[in-house]
Amino acid sequence: MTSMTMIEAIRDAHMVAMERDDTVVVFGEDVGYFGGVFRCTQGLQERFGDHRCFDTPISEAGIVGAAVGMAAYGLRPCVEIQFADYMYPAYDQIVSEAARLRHRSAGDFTAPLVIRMPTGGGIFGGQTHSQSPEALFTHVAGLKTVVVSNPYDAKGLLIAAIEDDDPVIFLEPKRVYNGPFDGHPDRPIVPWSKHPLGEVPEGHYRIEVGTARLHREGSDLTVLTYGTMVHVAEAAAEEHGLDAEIIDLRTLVPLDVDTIVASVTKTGRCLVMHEATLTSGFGAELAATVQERCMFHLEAPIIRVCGWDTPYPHAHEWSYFPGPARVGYAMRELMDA
Amino acid sequence: MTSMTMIEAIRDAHMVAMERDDTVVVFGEDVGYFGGVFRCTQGLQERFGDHRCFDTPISEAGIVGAAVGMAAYGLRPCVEIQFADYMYPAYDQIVSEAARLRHRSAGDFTAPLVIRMPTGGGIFGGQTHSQSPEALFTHVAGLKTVVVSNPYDAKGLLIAAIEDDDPVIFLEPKRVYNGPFDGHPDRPIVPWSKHPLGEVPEGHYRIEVGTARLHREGSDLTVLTYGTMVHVAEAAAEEHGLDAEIIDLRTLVPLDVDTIVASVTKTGRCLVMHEATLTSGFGAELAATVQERCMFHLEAPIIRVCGWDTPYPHAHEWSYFPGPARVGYAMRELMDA
Amino acid sequence: MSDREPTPTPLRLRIPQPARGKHPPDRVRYISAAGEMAKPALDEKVERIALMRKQLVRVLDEDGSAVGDWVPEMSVDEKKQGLRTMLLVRSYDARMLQAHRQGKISFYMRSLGEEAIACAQQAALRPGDMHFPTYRQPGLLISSEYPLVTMMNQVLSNAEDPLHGRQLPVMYSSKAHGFFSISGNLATQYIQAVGWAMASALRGGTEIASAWIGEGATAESDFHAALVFASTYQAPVILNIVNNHWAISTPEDFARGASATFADRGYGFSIPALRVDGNDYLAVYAASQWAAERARTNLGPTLIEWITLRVGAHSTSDDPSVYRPPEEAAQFPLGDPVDRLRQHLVHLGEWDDAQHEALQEEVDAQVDEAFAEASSHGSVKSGDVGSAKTMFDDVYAELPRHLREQRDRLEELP
Amino acid sequence: MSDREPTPTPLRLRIPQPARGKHPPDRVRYISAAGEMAKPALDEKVERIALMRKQLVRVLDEDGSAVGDWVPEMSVDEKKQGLRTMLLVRSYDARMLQAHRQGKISFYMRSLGEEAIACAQQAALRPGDMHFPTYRQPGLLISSEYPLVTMMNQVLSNAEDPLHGRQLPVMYSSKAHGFFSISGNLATQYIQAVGWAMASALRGGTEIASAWIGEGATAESDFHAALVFASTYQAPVILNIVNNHWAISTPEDFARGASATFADRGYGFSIPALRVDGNDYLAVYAASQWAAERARTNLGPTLIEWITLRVGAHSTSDDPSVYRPPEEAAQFPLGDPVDRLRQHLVHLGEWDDAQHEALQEEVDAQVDEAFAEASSHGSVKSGDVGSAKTMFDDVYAELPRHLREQRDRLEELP
Ligand SMILES: Cc1ncc(C[n+]2csc(CCOP(=O)(O)OP(=O)(O)O)c2C)c(N)n1
Ligand SMILES: Cc1ncc(C[n+]2csc(CCOP(=O)(O)OP(=O)(O)O)c2C)c(N)n1
Ligand SMILES: [Mg+2]
Ligand SMILES: [Mg+2]
Repeated sequence: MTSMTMIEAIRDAHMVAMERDDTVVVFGEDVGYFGGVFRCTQGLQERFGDHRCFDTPISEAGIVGAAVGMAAYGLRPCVEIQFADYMYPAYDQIVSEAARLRHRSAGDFTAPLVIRMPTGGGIFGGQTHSQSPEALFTHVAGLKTVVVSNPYDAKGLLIAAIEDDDPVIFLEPKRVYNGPFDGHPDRPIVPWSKHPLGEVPEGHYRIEVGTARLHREGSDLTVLTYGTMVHVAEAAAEEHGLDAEIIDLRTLVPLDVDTIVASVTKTGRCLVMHEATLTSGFGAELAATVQERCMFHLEAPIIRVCGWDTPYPHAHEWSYFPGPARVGYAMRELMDA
Repeated sequence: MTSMTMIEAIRDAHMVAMERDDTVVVFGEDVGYFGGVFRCTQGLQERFGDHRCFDTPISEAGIVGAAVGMAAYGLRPCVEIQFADYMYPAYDQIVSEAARLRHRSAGDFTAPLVIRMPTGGGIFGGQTHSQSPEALFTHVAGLKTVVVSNPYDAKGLLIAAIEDDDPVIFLEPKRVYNGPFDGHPDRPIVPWSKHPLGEVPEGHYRIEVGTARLHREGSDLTVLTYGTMVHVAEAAAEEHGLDAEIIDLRTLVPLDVDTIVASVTKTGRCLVMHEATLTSGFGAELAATVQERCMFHLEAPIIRVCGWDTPYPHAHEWSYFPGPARVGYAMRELMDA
Repeated sequence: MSDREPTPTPLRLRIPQPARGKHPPDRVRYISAAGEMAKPALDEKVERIALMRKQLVRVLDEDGSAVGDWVPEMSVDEKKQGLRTMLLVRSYDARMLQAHRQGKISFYMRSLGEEAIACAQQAALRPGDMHFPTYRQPGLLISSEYPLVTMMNQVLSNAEDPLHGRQLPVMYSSKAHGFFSISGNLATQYIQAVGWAMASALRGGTEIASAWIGEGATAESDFHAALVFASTYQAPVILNIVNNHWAISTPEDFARGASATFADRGYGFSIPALRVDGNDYLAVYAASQWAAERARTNLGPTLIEWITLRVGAHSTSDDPSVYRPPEEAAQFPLGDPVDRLRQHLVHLGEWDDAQHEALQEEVDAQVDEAFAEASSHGSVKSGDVGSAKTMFDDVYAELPRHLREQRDRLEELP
Repeated sequence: MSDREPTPTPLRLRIPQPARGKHPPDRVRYISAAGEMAKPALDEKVERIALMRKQLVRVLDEDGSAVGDWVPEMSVDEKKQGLRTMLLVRSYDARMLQAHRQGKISFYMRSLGEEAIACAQQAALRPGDMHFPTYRQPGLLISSEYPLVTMMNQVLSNAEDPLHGRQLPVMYSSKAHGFFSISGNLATQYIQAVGWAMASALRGGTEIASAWIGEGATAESDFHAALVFASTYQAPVILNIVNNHWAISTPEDFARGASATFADRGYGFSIPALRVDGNDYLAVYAASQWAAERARTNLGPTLIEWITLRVGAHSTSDDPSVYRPPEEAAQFPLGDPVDRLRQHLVHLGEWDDAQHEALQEEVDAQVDEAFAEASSHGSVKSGDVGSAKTMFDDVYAELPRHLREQRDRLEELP
């Protein structure tokens, strides 16, 4: 075990995967020589050469389109989109191609690729460096969607994603790259070295795509969330003295329904949280699923605490971000309902 | 009042809007000389000239990108994407540009444009001529999303959409272009001339964006749906002898919450239907909203009847399509729960 | 500054007009005589190749003799094989169109008049190479001896369809035959082909890729991505543009814009580009071979604009009478690819009418036989479509829980 | 076929390597002497202009005299005005960078070394024309006399920010000053500019559009859409490519690929394209005027590649020491745009050191004064950001119910 930041864990996952399987190739804007604007691919080109890790022109459509072709050839591309906000030019290749190739060719061609992207706000990035577009992937049959919240999971899930035979969207909330941000921007930054989930095993291990993680046990209410919001939920529960059970979903599709149902059946109350805009966000799917499967156990309506239905504003970032105050307030409402 | 197909009603709406306001321009692939592959723009170029209605190169990104620029100049472009399945190359321009322009420029520049697209299956179009991507728009703040189910609404809503100062996504289920399809492909086709909603007023009228329509009154259960499925719901209710209240939402964002809440409060049971894939579909948002606002009135979990989470298959179209049998079965379950 | 030009010109756009009214031969730009265009060295400078932009690689002259630099090394048997393949494609095409008219299939797209391009390029490439086609290159499959019955099963969407009825007719897929799964979304395959070619080179392989696109679809953004990546990495790929002069109802100049040719698009990326008579089997073979050699020797991508005509409707859903002149095909100055290769063989003294008729009969019989077999498995129209449950397979490598539940639900329904 | 080449070559890609090690002057391709390149007629054939592709429009020679065909008609006052504007941009830039270092702002992007391009083009265009800029053309606003204080308020994201703190610093917007709202998504503005120009022409207007893009972002797909539409409809637009030799850490050849220049990209669309010394104020003015004249007289689009250097870091989040040679700016063969225009005025006998120092002081004072005023309204760092409620405005023209509810919720929170 070594203490790592999430950036180091992601870098290490690349190293391990590339070492074990020489069909793994890594590319994207600034990922080669420079090692990525968040340095997640630093050292890969030096170690594996420029035919395994390289820079690309600024064309997200080109990156994903080329990756689909390479995957059809038999490689396992793991590509980076510099910010999730810039994935839209690649959306056609993701939705119409990567997601559909296996099905439309009846397994003749497949697209085992990983598309990594930093997501979420909290770094004063304004509307085009803060988005969380997970719901735009979860609606697309054929994609798996992963969101990580800590170094330990990030490494194990990235290795599993690269080894997966299906296209995996791998979302990395940039606000937790360096520490478990709990939603209090005014407090000193806590590094991963001070957090148990910053302890990362060496070498190869997998966390299976499709499995949630019980982040905190509790009996008052269930919180369904992922990414940065896992830490915010924890802070809110502690600050409001609530015995919340917090589930870090980790994978949104396929969803770990059993873990969800077991928890909500136990607590009878459910809060759903994400940073993405509320309307048609993945929280809607969670709320719909929970009421379908647990309605008769619910003691109150499921509450969603999400980003507002506006672009992510630069100066008002902390009014937009669903921080511990807003979450705690909703937890209280949920308990009082 | 004249009897019109939905195609004729859409054409007529264009005529009326272009006649009243010479800043309205219409373009897209094959829409000029040919009048569109579904003939929705037939006659416009002849009547208004090629500087008001014209063909474009095959570039959805170009169509929407140019439309955003034209709207910024002061025009009101109303563009056609040949099939909704082909909107993905334009998705960046829709999401990052059209939807955000007013907000990011604080109203300095605006994008009053309409993007029309035929949606849905039922014509053996296979996976790339059958999609219903409404949930990919409803998640995007800044867009309004309309889905029409009949000629009367189509004309009034298209005129209102063109006159709207915000970007409107205007979805036209192609299976109801020529008649109110009820989900029985084996039965003779019913034309709009035999249906009251095929009676369309001449000249200018508006149906306000954001207003639902009570399609059928009832007291057993509430059906929330839109587009083709409105007619399927009606058939299912009748075939199963259920007194279903059917709400044709017509606009998904902004949603007519009052009409929904009033109905579900009354019936205590709610069925949500759409043709799009289930997971993260707009039905999830509907179910989440209804349980939030009406939980204590609900006598059973809200059921979603949607397309399966697979691509729309060509040969198995009718196993994919949520037809009256599947809907009726769910209605019965809902009543029995 | 505004005092400099006191009477400003009101601005006006150029809106290209369909060529409906015009005499069709006008529509083909810059026709050279057969043999006129010289064959450049494989590593000729891109500027010099660009200077040939208004020329057309042509081998077969009006009498059917093969002339000039570009005459390919081909045996008579190879040429006869080419003729046979083109006839087979044409016969197949006609049979499928008939099946549509008879209400046996839901949809079809023909390649009538464009047979030479796919057939001759396939003949010039090697097993292991990968094509990324559009819907108008069935010739690639047929000339690599993919079974007609299997193609027909796909078109019929019947229980034997290898794609389980998932795709529209003609959206074939065969990895074994170097034929990438066809997408309904235009142009996506172009950059994928470049990616596949890059993969081959990243691995130090020897296989090359061939990308296909219609001239109309070059307007799509993925065309640009492909050219950028091909140019930057010097990927071993052939970039084919099939200029059949129509994109549904719009004539080729909507996508071409003010430029002289589609081949010109290569220049700004330093990708050598040829214009080739696509109805000349020998020219297609020679140009494809030249481009393939360039790719195989790490000289990078080549762009080829194939001049041809979409003789039929866009698809069975289309009615071209609204937008195109009826006599267009008859007046097309590059003639018919089958007739021209036949004439060449006759000219060589290797072919006569009787042989041709016999071949035609043989080919038609082969198609009929295949269709009899394929039809015996029924069709989407007769409801013989295999199990609907298969729709849940292959969404993922393994069936996830939510799809298992949905499949169970489908089975449980009355 | 496989017998034809018995020993196949293993394929290999070209992966462009950053120029870090190389001597920077190598990186600018094809430098002509000032005055060397002839000025074509406005309606010169695109082929002939393409033949000038390796030439560079340059007016100011090493002594500061203006030579050749392209010498623009400009009064000494206009030139002095140009110098003043560039100094103002540079002073503004330095002040904002300092504000970032002082922790007063969250982010900043400089245009150091690229001032001439935006300033001189703005001077050559007319009120009513519309620019679709990137983040590196503050010179467009400053030379159209947009208030510095307002720009600073935007950068500070304070309560007086006209964009209500919604956008990242430098993402200005001003319709009145012909400056389109900047998007964080690269390249989207390029096709929008073409659309805007089309709109002007559809309405028979007289205003033209000017599109801006960095050389790296030309790889994006919207660049292609813009060229296709501009070519097809012959839209009245100037298509600027600012080749400052870097796209964050990647050198310009990643986007350029194997082609010789970015200007070459115009040729395949029959769009006349020039390469221009972007650090030569007079050359920028002359070339912009030429392109604008073409647009205004319905001769269609013009593409211009501006050769310059990104002297600073990509942004305040970037550390270029990892990927670029430290002495690059000093060795840049086209010099510094401010120095060169100053030298020209000196050469004309219209300027001396004392005047320059006085101007510099005046300009710095103007910036300081503006910053004092802007800072008095606070900043995002001091929390003076206006009301968070404004975030719900302008999502739509009218506040819809769900946003009203969310706004109420925000207010109700403790
Ligand atoms: C992204 C996308 N946009 C639009 C379409 C609809 N469409 C199908 S074929 C076609 C015309 C293509 O013309 P061209 O590329 O010239 O090929 P051809 O049909 O002539 O072989 C169009 C517009 C599509 N399939 N995909
Ligand atoms: C669609 C998109 N992809 C990636 C980025 C991230 N990004 C911002 S600036 C930049 C480099 C742009 O380089 P260039 O176009 O040369 O402009 P320059 O910064 O040199 O002015 C990148 C990759 C982005 N903003 N948008
Ligand atoms: Mg075509
Ligand atoms: Mg640059």
